[in-house]
Amino acid sequence: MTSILSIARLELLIARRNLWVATAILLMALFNVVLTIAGNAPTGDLGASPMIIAITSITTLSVYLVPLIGLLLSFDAIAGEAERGTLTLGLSYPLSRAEILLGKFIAHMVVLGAAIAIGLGLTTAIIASRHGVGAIEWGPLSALYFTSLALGATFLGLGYTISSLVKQTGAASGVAIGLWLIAVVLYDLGLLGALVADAGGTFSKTIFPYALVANPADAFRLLNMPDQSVNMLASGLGAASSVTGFYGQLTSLLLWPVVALLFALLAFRKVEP
Amino acid sequence: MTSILSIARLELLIARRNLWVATAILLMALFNVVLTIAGNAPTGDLGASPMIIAITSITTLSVYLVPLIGLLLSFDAIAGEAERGTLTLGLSYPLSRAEILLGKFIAHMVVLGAAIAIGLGLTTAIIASRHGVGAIEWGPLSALYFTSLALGATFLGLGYTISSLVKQTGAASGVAIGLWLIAVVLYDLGLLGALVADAGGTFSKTIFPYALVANPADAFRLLNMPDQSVNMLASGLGAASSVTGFYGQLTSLLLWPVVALLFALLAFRKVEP
Amino acid sequence: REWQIAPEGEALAIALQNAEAGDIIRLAPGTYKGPIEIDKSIVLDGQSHAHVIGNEQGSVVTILAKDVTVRGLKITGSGSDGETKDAGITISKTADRALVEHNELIGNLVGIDIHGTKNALVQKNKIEGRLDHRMNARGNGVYVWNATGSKVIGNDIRYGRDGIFVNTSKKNVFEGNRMRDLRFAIHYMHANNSVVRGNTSLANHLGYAIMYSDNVVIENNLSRGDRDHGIMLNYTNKSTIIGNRVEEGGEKCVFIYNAHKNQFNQNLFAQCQIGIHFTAGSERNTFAQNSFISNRTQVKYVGSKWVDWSVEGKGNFWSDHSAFDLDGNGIADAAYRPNDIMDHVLWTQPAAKSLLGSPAVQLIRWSQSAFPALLPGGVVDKAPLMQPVLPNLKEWEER
Amino acid sequence: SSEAAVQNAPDPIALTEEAAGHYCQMVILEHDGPKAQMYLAGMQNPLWFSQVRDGLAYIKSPEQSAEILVMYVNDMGKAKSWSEPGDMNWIRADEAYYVVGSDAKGGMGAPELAPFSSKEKALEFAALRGGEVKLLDEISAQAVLAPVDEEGSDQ
Amino acid sequence: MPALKIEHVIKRHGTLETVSDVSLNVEPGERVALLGHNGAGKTTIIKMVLGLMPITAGSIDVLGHAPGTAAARKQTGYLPESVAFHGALTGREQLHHFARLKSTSLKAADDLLERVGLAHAADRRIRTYSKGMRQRIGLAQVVLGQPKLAILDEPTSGLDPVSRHEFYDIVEELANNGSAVMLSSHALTELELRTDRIAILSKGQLVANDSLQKLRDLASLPIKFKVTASNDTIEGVNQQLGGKRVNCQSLELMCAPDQKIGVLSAITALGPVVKDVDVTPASLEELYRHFSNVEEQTK
Amino acid sequence: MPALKIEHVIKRHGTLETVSDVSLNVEPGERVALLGHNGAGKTTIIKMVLGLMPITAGSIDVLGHAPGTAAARKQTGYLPESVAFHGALTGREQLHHFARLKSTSLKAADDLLERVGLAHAADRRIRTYSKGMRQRIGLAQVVLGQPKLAILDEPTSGLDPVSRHEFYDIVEELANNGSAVMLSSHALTELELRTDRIAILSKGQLVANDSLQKLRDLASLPIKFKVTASNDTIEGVNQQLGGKRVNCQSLELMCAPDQKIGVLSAITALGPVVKDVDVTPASLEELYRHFSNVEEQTK
Ligand SMILES: Nc1ncnc2c1ncn2[C@@H]1O[C@H](COP(=O)(O)OP(=O)(O)OP(=O)(O)O)[C@@H](O)[C@H]1O
Ligand SMILES: Nc1ncnc2c1ncn2[C@@H]1O[C@H](COP(=O)(O)OP(=O)(O)OP(=O)(O)O)[C@@H](O)[C@H]1O
Ligand SMILES: [Cu+2]
Ligand SMILES: [Mg+2]
Ligand SMILES: [Mg+2]
Repeated sequence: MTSILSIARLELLIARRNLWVATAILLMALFNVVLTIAGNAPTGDLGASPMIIAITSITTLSVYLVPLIGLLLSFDAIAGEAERGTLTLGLSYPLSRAEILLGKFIAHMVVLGAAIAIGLGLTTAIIASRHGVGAIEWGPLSALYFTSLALGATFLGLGYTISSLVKQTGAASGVAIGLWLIAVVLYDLGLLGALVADAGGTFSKTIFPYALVANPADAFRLLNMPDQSVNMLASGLGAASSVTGFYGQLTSLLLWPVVALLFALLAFRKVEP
Repeated sequence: MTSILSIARLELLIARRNLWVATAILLMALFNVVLTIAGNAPTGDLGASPMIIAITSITTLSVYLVPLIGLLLSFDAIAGEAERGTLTLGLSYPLSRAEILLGKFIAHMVVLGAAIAIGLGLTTAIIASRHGVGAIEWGPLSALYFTSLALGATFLGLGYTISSLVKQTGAASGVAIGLWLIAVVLYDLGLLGALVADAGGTFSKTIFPYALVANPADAFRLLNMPDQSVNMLASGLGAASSVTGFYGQLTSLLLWPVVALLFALLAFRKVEP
Repeated sequence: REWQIAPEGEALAIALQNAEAGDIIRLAPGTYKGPIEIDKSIVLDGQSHAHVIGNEQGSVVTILAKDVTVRGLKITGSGSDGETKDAGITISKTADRALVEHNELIGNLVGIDIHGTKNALVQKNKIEGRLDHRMNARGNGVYVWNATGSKVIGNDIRYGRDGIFVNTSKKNVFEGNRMRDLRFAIHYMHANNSVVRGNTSLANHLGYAIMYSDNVVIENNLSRGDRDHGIMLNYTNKSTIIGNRVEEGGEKCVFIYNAHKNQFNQNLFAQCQIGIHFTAGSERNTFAQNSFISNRTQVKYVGSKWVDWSVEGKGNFWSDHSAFDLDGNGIADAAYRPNDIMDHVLWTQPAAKSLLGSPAVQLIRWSQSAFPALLPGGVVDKAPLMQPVLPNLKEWEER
Repeated sequence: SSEAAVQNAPDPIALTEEAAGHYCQMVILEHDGPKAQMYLAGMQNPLWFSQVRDGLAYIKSPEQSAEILVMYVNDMGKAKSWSEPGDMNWIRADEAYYVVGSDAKGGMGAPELAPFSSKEKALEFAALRGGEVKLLDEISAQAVLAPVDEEGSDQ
Repeated sequence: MPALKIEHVIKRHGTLETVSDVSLNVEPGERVALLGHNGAGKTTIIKMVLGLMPITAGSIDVLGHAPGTAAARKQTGYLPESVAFHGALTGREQLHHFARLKSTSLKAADDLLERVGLAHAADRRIRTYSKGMRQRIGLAQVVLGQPKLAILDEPTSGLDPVSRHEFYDIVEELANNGSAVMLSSHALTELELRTDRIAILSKGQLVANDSLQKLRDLASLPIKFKVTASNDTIEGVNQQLGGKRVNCQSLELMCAPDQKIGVLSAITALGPVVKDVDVTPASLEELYRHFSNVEEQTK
Repeated sequence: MPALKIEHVIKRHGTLETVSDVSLNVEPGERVALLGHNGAGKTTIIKMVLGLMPITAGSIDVLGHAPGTAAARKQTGYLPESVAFHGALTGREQLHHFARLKSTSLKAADDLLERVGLAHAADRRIRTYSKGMRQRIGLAQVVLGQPKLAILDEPTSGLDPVSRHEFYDIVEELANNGSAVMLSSHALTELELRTDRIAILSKGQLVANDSLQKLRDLASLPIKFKVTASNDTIEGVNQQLGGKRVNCQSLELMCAPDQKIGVLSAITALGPVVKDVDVTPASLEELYRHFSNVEEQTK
């Protein structure tokens, strides 16, 4: 345990010196503040509380940003050490590869957690200052926080997997961006295409809801936009959520980090320094 | 000259073995084909030729993709060598740093050029097979090709600059993504915000046209978009329009690669291995 | 009594003078000198081959008596004074229940002037206005002024200024006319409680211009290729626009300025630059089951209020709405918002047009679909239809 | 608008037979009441408005198709009569005094705002026909954009 | 029971066999040096011992455990041939980290920093260290926690002569405390007094494996004498002693190890004519060459 | 005119002075070894000579040019202390590239590959090379194009003993062809015969700079004798010769260099009682320590 924490400590130190921490926090804070302020402008009969509006926007944003930050934090984790030559020694130490991964994972989760927390904290502060403390809804807020962490964890795991498989930083960064594109953009696009082609056939009813929830980014989105009225305004794929339901989404989102880290471990086990 | 070419050769070899070439070509080809086919669906209203429709969508895509590929090819160029430790030796060789940069630049331009050419080639082939060879419009096609190269060259230069300034691959990749975000998205977003805030004041009339064309991504887009509404705008801008019209755009797009490479050279000159 | 008149000398004038109410005057083929006035309730029947030529002064045929029928004449040679509304046929204030049908009115300043008449019926005439003069100096095909209960049916109107210009009239019916190459096909000013039904407007500047009028029913009309707007509502309230078909228009299929409490149902608005342009002071209009197909901008509406364009769970069909209907109830699963924040920026900051197509604009466009918080007010269709409800129109039949 | 705009503002022109109202597309020469003309950046000819109300509605509406250089309105203080608003008695819209809320109707029949160059004449008009005198900036958007629905106006 | 037991180990990369049937033991308290030409397979063997590389055939036993298992690594210290650290960390941070991983006190790490002469630079980023300074961090981390088996791949490369001695002092201390030490090296001279046994690899095969003395005896390489006389007497000296004239003042003699004293007496018997004598036993290098070549010839 | 002229060079990193007023020349055809403890400043000097690092004060002249200029680099060969290559390239590709950069024939590169013993592995990716094999690529590239000045930072680190000799042969060839060679090293023994001059750095200062012989004379360090007798005779031998008993069979004697022969005769005069004698002149290491310490003491 001390070993894992020591690794985490060291990685945090490095992340701080490499300005990763600052970058991640800045990115999240910036976008969250912009969305919160912008989201508080419109008038009319949207019928949702300012908190829910902000959370809905931030959810959509997080679908893009959290995986990106996760991948940026992780793509270098193994490949970088392999290229720098520090991996050989590291692997001879009395820690299992799982422990090494876990150590890095903890450090990166701390960075991610801090960035998300600061972002959401700013959002909460803005809403509280505009609409009073009563307007804060802790339930959806903490749900968003923890699901963001789960989403981030998933992509950290996938990033380690890439880093282990590719073993060259340059190539790893490319693959990571590709994965991001696929998971965040192309996957949904593909589903949409299939829906159109299928035109209400069996795919739409049986496979599609599961395929949708199988993507952690979609599961995350569905989980955090439960409000039907807002959902109607936000996304065309909302209706599918009823099929797999809350537990399906939650299962996907909780299973993914585990699966991703397992992938990472398997890939990392194959790495010869 | 042989030296520069030898560097270019070696970089090409490495790019090929690192799968950068394949990735870049695949990305461009995939997106171009999808856009060309999608854009050829018979909507049939606007009266634009299939080629122009394809070029418009590919331009929009290229604004994202070409800078991204440029940065991905280049962010590792100096930082990677510094980390790997190959830079020390490389810099002791009888080549100026300008020559080293140029060698890498040529290699990366070849990769980029090939990727863009293959992408556009596929587009042309699809259009020719669907609408006959007569439907091909070589003018806009070659304009798109060469301006894409200029855009790519700009971001290669900026990538080298980052790589030289940051000297660590991990950090460089982060900064590169940040730059991409800024140049491709945030800059225009800022302009838009300023326009709205200014509400037709002096900014809109005097600064905005220059600020717009000063961004190579915007200059590229304006140059390749046949959309009349864009050109019509010039009339509303008064004196600034002549500066920001076709020649202004072209100047910006041709000047940027030079400036970016100069930046890169200045930054690279400061690197101590 | 029936009069058979040949085109000789003053025979027509004499007949008109001597006829009594209820007589029928039939004209043999040939040309007759105008202008003529009908001050008895008779039938004047040109049998399709009689040509009355005016002296380029005033109207050619003026109906002064009640219950007159003018049929089958070719009428040319009216005066050109816009002030006095020189017309092919003038149906004057005193000529209630006039029937004007199957005439051919060519090159008159105004074709038929229904001037303060009650219950006139003008049908199946062919009216060709002038091509000389500037558009605004030309006369209208049918001019309806201060008339009540007129019916203008099945006329074929071409050239001139407006096809049918209705001014300060009420309870009229305009049905099944064809209007081509005009400024406005039908122009309504201060005309309440009327019906405009089944007309065809082709290649005019503007199809159906309804201004300063209430309770107009605009039904099953066609506007094809009208240059500016297909239908325009200008200070027009409480009207029903139903089952019309506006297509291949130029600028706007529909332009609404300061008009409210109107109902738009089951219309088709297709292939215009703007489907509906919705401007100042236009409130409480309802839109349901219309089809917006392939307009470059489906709706242009600048406002900070949310306006729901669905009625009792039925909205409109939008050709660019890529939504799904997973529960199969015919209503899309996602709301449709024709305009986004970017449209608003473009409409308020024209310089922003130069950023069209840039990633920033795409980001904003995408954000509006993704972040409800970023939405400005505007039109929302909460129950978009998956299938269009297309109006079924009879095509114009050539006589 | 800025100094530059003031200097560049084109001069007003006389109403012509072709002048068609921007919103209604009708010939406006034929109609009663004060008119408005407006120059937009990058356009040779002015936009015409059949009523001052419509011109102000254009200014106050959030839509803009181009930058507004200047708008002129008839000085009703120099008009022969309400039905003959005059040819060349144009004044800058931002320098006029408007009588808002009088019983005056514009050329097309909607409630009209009567513009004057002299405040006295405006007050005089207001005393006669009702309403109050306002400057351009004081006129609320609602006053020109709100729906006109005169229930009893039709016979 | 040996601390390290390598039995019939073979390593192949594709068709390329880089380690061929090598068997080697290291007992607790023993220091074994692994010699061999570049590419002989030293590093490959070491990586297999550490479990960093799979073994193609044969078996390795590390302190009773399979290589690479947690139990094996827990008691093993390792210095890679090209040791590297994250440049953004300071030496102290890096070593403290290692100490934590090895469950040793941070005090021990600080003491080691002192011992390898890095106390003054401990709080500078490793990025600014000289090559030797980095190597010292590497050395320090091996010793942390008193491993039962220390594997050192070219530990003295980059070290200055003084540090080398200090390094071997540390190794000796380790061995005296019962650790088994296996180190690879190309610096033959320093191994002479500082190791207990020498194993020589050639092209993946083990060609020698014994104590230095035994190897010497086995090879029985000649001893070299260099005799210097004055210009005019060298002729006579040459006639009396035989050997090869090097220049006008000196000549070289060779003899078997057991004739050394006899030859020496003969030289000194010549009296003041002899100005200088250098006696050089077969160097370790000659021994190394001998064994490497034996292998060459048998091939 | 010297090929390399270093005059009063100072290097500071912030407040840290790592090279203090060093002056050093290398003539064409001369081989100068740069010695010094870890962190003494050898690499720093070398990097300044190559223009890879700015000079804080003083001046350096490389073949008549400023360091780092194209003209200077054109005639300079350099081997970094931790040489590295892109792992995705083969040895041949990498060396061909260097040959092109130096405008030398590819044939020369192929010949060099042969000469450094990499012909068999030339078409394998450098990723798979052993440490020594990489070092050999590094050596080969220095020699390419016969540079007028060769700067070698720890060239023999990682090289096996045989390659080391071959390396010094190459250096000798270079020098014979008129190149100036400056190399840094910690392997003192090999410098003995293979360099013309030795410069010793300590804490950034030059504390010695002369030929080995001159340095020896300057330091006049004692010579060591190790005399072995049988168990029972050692007591007597000790009484006759003096010196220090090491164990029950041998004792150690020291004497100044000029008394060497005298002491030797005294030993052999004892006859067959003496079983063995080892004569060790002050090693280069002792010399190195001497000069390094001289510096220490004066500080
Ligand atoms: N960028 C830097 N900032 C601060 N100190 C530095 C920097 N670079 C080198 N040094 C210090 O300068 C001193 C000399 O380093 P140099 O690399 O020249 O030593 P060296 O003689 O080559 O040692 P070695 O034998 O270990 O290679 C060292 O103390 C080192 O830590
Ligand atoms: N992944 C690999 N694929 C193919 N050959 C390899 C691979 N790794 C090592 N080799 C080869 O195995 C042989 C032994 O390498 P090794 O690193 O064990 O040598 P070494 O004895 O440590 O040499 P050095 O003294 O240079 O460090 C070399 O010929 C090397 O090229
Ligand atoms: Cu009108
Ligand atoms: Mg090795
Ligand atoms: Mg060094």
